[in-house]
Amino acid sequence: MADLSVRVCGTDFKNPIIPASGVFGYGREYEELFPLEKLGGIATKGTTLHLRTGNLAPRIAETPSGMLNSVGLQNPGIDHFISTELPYLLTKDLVVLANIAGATPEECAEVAAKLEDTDVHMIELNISCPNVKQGGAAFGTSCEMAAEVTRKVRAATTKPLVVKLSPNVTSITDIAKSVEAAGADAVSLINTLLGMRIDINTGRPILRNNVGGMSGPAVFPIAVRMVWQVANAVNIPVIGMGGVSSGRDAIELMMAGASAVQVGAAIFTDPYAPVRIAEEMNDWLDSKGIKSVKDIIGTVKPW
Amino acid sequence: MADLSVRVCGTDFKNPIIPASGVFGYGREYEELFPLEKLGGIATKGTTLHLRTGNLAPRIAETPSGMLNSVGLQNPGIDHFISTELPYLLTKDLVVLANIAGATPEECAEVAAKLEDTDVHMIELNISCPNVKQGGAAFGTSCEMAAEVTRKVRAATTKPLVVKLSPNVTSITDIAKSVEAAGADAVSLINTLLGMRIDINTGRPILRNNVGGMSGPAVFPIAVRMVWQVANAVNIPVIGMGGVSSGRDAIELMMAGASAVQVGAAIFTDPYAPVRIAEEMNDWLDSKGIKSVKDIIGTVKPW
Amino acid sequence: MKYTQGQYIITEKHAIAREIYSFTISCPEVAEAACPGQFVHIRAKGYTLRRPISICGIDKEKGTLRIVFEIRGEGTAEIAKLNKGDLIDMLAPLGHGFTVDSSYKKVVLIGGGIGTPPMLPLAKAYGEKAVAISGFRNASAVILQDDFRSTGAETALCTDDGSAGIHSFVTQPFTELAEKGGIDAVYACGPMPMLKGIAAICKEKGIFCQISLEERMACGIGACLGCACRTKRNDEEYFAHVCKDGPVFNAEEVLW
Amino acid sequence: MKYTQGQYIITEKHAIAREIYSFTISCPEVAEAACPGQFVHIRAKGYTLRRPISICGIDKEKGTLRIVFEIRGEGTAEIAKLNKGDLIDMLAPLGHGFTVDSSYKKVVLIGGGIGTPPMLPLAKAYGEKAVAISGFRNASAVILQDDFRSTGAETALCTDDGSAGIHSFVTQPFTELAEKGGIDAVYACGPMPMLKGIAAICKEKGIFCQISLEERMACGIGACLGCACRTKRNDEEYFAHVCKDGPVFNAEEVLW
Ligand SMILES: Cc1cc2nc3c(=O)[nH]c(=O)nc-3n(C[C@H](O)[C@H](O)[C@H](O)COP(=O)(O)OP(=O)(O)OC[C@H]3O[C@@H](n4cnc5c(N)ncnc54)[C@H](O)[C@@H]3O)c2cc1C
Ligand SMILES: Cc1cc2nc3c(=O)[nH]c(=O)nc-3n(C[C@H](O)[C@H](O)[C@H](O)COP(=O)(O)OP(=O)(O)OC[C@H]3O[C@@H](n4cnc5c(N)ncnc54)[C@H](O)[C@@H]3O)c2cc1C
Ligand SMILES: Cc1cc2nc3c(=O)[nH]c(=O)nc-3n(C[C@H](O)[C@H](O)[C@H](O)COP(=O)(O)O)c2cc1C
Ligand SMILES: Cc1cc2nc3c(=O)[nH]c(=O)nc-3n(C[C@H](O)[C@H](O)[C@H](O)COP(=O)(O)O)c2cc1C
Ligand code: FES
Ligand code: FES
Repeated sequence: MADLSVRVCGTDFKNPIIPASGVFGYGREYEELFPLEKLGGIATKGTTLHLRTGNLAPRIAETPSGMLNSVGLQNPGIDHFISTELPYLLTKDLVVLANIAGATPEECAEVAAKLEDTDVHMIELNISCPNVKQGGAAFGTSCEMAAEVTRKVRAATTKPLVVKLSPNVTSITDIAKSVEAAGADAVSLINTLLGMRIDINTGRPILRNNVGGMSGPAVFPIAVRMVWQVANAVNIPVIGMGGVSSGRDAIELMMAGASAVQVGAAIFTDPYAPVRIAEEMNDWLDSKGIKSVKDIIGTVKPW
Repeated sequence: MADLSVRVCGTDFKNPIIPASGVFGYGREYEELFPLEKLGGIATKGTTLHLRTGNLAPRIAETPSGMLNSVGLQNPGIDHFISTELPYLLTKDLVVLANIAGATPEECAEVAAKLEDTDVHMIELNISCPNVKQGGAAFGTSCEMAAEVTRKVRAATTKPLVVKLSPNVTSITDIAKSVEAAGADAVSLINTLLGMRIDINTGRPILRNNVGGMSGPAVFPIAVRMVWQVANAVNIPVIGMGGVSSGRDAIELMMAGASAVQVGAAIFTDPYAPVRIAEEMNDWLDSKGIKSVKDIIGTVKPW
Repeated sequence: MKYTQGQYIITEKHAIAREIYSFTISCPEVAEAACPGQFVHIRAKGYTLRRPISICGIDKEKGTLRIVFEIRGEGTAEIAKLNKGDLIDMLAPLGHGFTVDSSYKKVVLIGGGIGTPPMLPLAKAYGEKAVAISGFRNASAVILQDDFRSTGAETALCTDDGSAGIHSFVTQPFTELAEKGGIDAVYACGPMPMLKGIAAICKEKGIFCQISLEERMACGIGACLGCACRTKRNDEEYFAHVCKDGPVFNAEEVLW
Repeated sequence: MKYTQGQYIITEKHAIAREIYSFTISCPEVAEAACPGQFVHIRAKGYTLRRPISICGIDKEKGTLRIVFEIRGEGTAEIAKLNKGDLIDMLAPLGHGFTVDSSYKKVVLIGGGIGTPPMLPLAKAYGEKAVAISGFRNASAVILQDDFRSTGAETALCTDDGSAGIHSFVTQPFTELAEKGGIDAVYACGPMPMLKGIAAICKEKGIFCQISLEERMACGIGACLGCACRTKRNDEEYFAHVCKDGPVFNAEEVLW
């Protein structure tokens, strides 16, 4: 048995595997299948100040080795999360990352402030959502907006603050450096890539929202590249994700520089994916005689 | 038999299918398998002013539903292209798009100027390559650089000028509008997405160049989205590509707004892909009773 | 157990119409937990998303489930390649099924096309109290009529082109039945226009009506919020999820 | 015809060692065109890139090719699932093979591990004029020794751990042979360090040496420039391509 524990921003994870925000709800549905304690942590569904009903259906489309979603941040609002979901999750032995979002920097800060008096372990700030004040461009697509929202949320919370980056940018390292300078304790990446599918028989986009976020194994090479670039550009930890579906993928992302790994779409193919991935990581480390998974973080030797 | 012909920048293509630059060399190798006349056109291997030996191997890696390449623009130089490859291609009944690249705007213009006295049909300017003068950032990642290189090449040629866009940007529509304003007659997209794979057994990136360009079916939804966005943002034709591997994919990209379709990585899986795709398009159009493929261009009805 | 995921042996495979297959699957715990109207979420090799397919038969004694599905695209084509003896990967049983009430005296089951299979477990539950109306494009698409008859249910068959049974949509025989009165509940599954039509008739006549909806799904268990469906609960709009709150909804809840 | 792509029937499949399979494939035109040292490019279901595998046997009369390959990753695992009677999708025959010269009196064929298969057609061509030296990790990895013997070639077997044949690398028996002299040509395929070692000995002794190289490939026919290999031609550096200019190169051309 290899030591799978990792430490990110002073928080201990028993293993580096965390279901990604949005695919796992608040954990209840998957608890039917396995005890949540098997996970290192959980990134909860993106939560906003008030309840959001999200986009119209269809919200899901399949793509080669991947999928699109346009859920549109449907969630019951932060108060419901704090009163009903969080207490339940906190009874489990795992790290809870509260994924939060908002339409303005102020809203994001307000959501974070509400979490201040809870025992949630970390805040994961999703900056891939549209900034209503700036004409709807996603916060995560400019260094200024990304820094501003990070600063506002930073001021509102003493919790470890993970800023989750969008891959739909020219230079993800610039964005990462901006949020680092603005006070982020860690970054997580990648969120989904904007994509589209059309039903050629109807001539209509498959998603009612026309476009949606692509994730799944298809995006894995982009995640590896971005994690590697960002890990080399900042001095804060990186939580990696994007297309991870096996223990080997998780190892690869950690070699690229990730201190922990989130698992998203793979859960839809195999609901046990997060548990299986942690086991596969252990098997691989054992087969190589590597004592601790910490020993592989960022070890890739570029040519 | 549906009418598969299309017209782009005043040039007639007997069908909309064009092997993408870099996957098809200058056509000779695939001519062993089928007559080049079956193609609408051919986008030749990216050619620079002087011979380039490209990157060290390995240059190829497999990814879920896709691949990475880091060929690094290996090519024999424009003079060899003009003396040896182009005359051969011009004996075939298809449209020749000379894909060109360079390390500076001036080099690109010089390459274009050399083609001015030839009978090549179109120039496809690849702006995904590094601009040596601007510290190595790709031309295609800033509106200013993209416009500058387009302007310089525009001034050097009277041929129809297609500018090939990089998807590794925050806003591909901004880049498209810049190159349109700078004199491009059409845009083609998408080039490859920057990705990386690591061999976890050696701890080394699989590609000797560390990172490479991702293409193949995995990127198709990104191509559809970008083609749709760009077709709605500019008034010049769009040539679409990225992950097309079936007639249905080609139809989808044309509905999204493409006037013609290039086929890249799919050729490695099935060397007859371009021919098969044209046939499948014909079958689909026939089954729907659509007389001409021109009737589907840009017809997607967004919600 | 609410639901579970596993690999189960296919004990029977039959092609019952053009591109329509019937699988019998040995999965005792799933069969034990399953109710009419629930579905199974099937993994298709090479695809990221599972495919939802209704349960068409539940044999708790033999520990088997039956599903009937049509090849509609690449995923169902891949699943159709599985053979007797092969393992099928299912997450099941999922969703909220039909309300079966033994006090009902007369119920009508209406299936349109590939929406017919989920009606069969209801026919088995209600037996002679049920009238099963099935509609298909044409004679060659007709499925499950013998199965319905063997439950003791009365059957009525419609085809769009009259090539088998009555030349009409299912709404015509249903309207006639509804006129006669005495129906305690109507259960329906099929294309949206059909469901809307039936719901409208039931609303007018004040008959309790449950319908089974379809939506594109990812998780299948209510976690991803992918399969939204606009409904009304206590007069407030409520974004329900087809996989968890449905696939069966009371027709009056649905905002079409 | 230089090369073609098609689906061909597998007429024989054998597991010849742990995770190593031998396929015989009926493909008359390909067999007719094939030469020792060439390879076939095989499509693996679900994968974008084909897998290059050397030709291990050419029977022009029966119109068959033989290939022998090891499961090294997901693609070869997928190909290994094919059975006798199934179709295999190949682009073949590809590449530049070995120079076979009937005037040679004595040649040495050196195969290391899964580099052994391409030596077999050479053994068939040279018969008793050939000495086939094969090296493997251990006894359980040994393949093709009976096949080599049946060509009339003299054989020598080495294993890294001495569990079969000589306890040594292939370079040891080869060095002994080379010392004796009289070798017209050496052909080798196997791991890079082995090839380098052999090339160095041949260079020292002035023996003509051809080696078969591996590189990651996309097109397999020289169009994509994916499989670059640094070589020297007329004293100038030349970026050759393993799929077209190789896989067989004159050892002295290769810039290691
Ligand atoms: C609760 C439920 C029960 C169902 N029961 C049956 C049944 O008993 N028999 C049967 O033949 N079919 C049934 N369907 C429809 C069946 O799920 C689709 O035909 C199937 O998913 C199509 O997959 P594909 O790969 O063939 O098509 P593709 O078009 O290649 O699928 C692409 C994606 O779209 C999804 N999709 C496409 N059409 C539908 C659809 N109509 N509903 C939901 N998702 C869709 C697929 O699941 C997949 O994610 C049911 C659907 C639902 C939601
Ligand atoms: C000219 C030539 C002849 C060969 N002949 C044989 C043979 O006769 N028998 C045999 O067992 N093997 C042979 N190989 C090696 C064989 O091609 C690889 O083992 C195989 O491609 C690995 O694929 P995979 O899917 O199992 O591995 P993966 O690692 O999953 O493959 C990922 C990608 O890397 C490529 N790749 C991985 N290893 C190699 C390699 N060593 N060479 C080239 N590409 C590689 C794959 O083709 C694929 O594109 C030959 C290679 C070449 C270039
Ligand atoms: C259905 C779905 C819903 C998602 N919702 C959120 C969300 O609410 N907040 C967020 O930060 N990311 C969300 N994501 C993005 C994932 O957390 C993750 O960043 C992305 O899917 C890439 O990982 P993957 O390839 O493993 O899925 C969602 C993804 C999916 C598929
Ligand atoms: C091996 C390889 C080499 C390429 N070389 C070039 C090139 O020289 N110039 C260029 O503009 N694009 C080049 N491309 C990009 C393709 O032309 C195309 O834009 C991209 O691969 C997306 O299409 P696909 O998904 O169909 O492959 C290359 C792609 C591959 C796979
Ligand atoms: S499919 Fe995930 S909530 Fe219904
Ligand atoms: S693999 Fe394409 S040139 Fe060799």
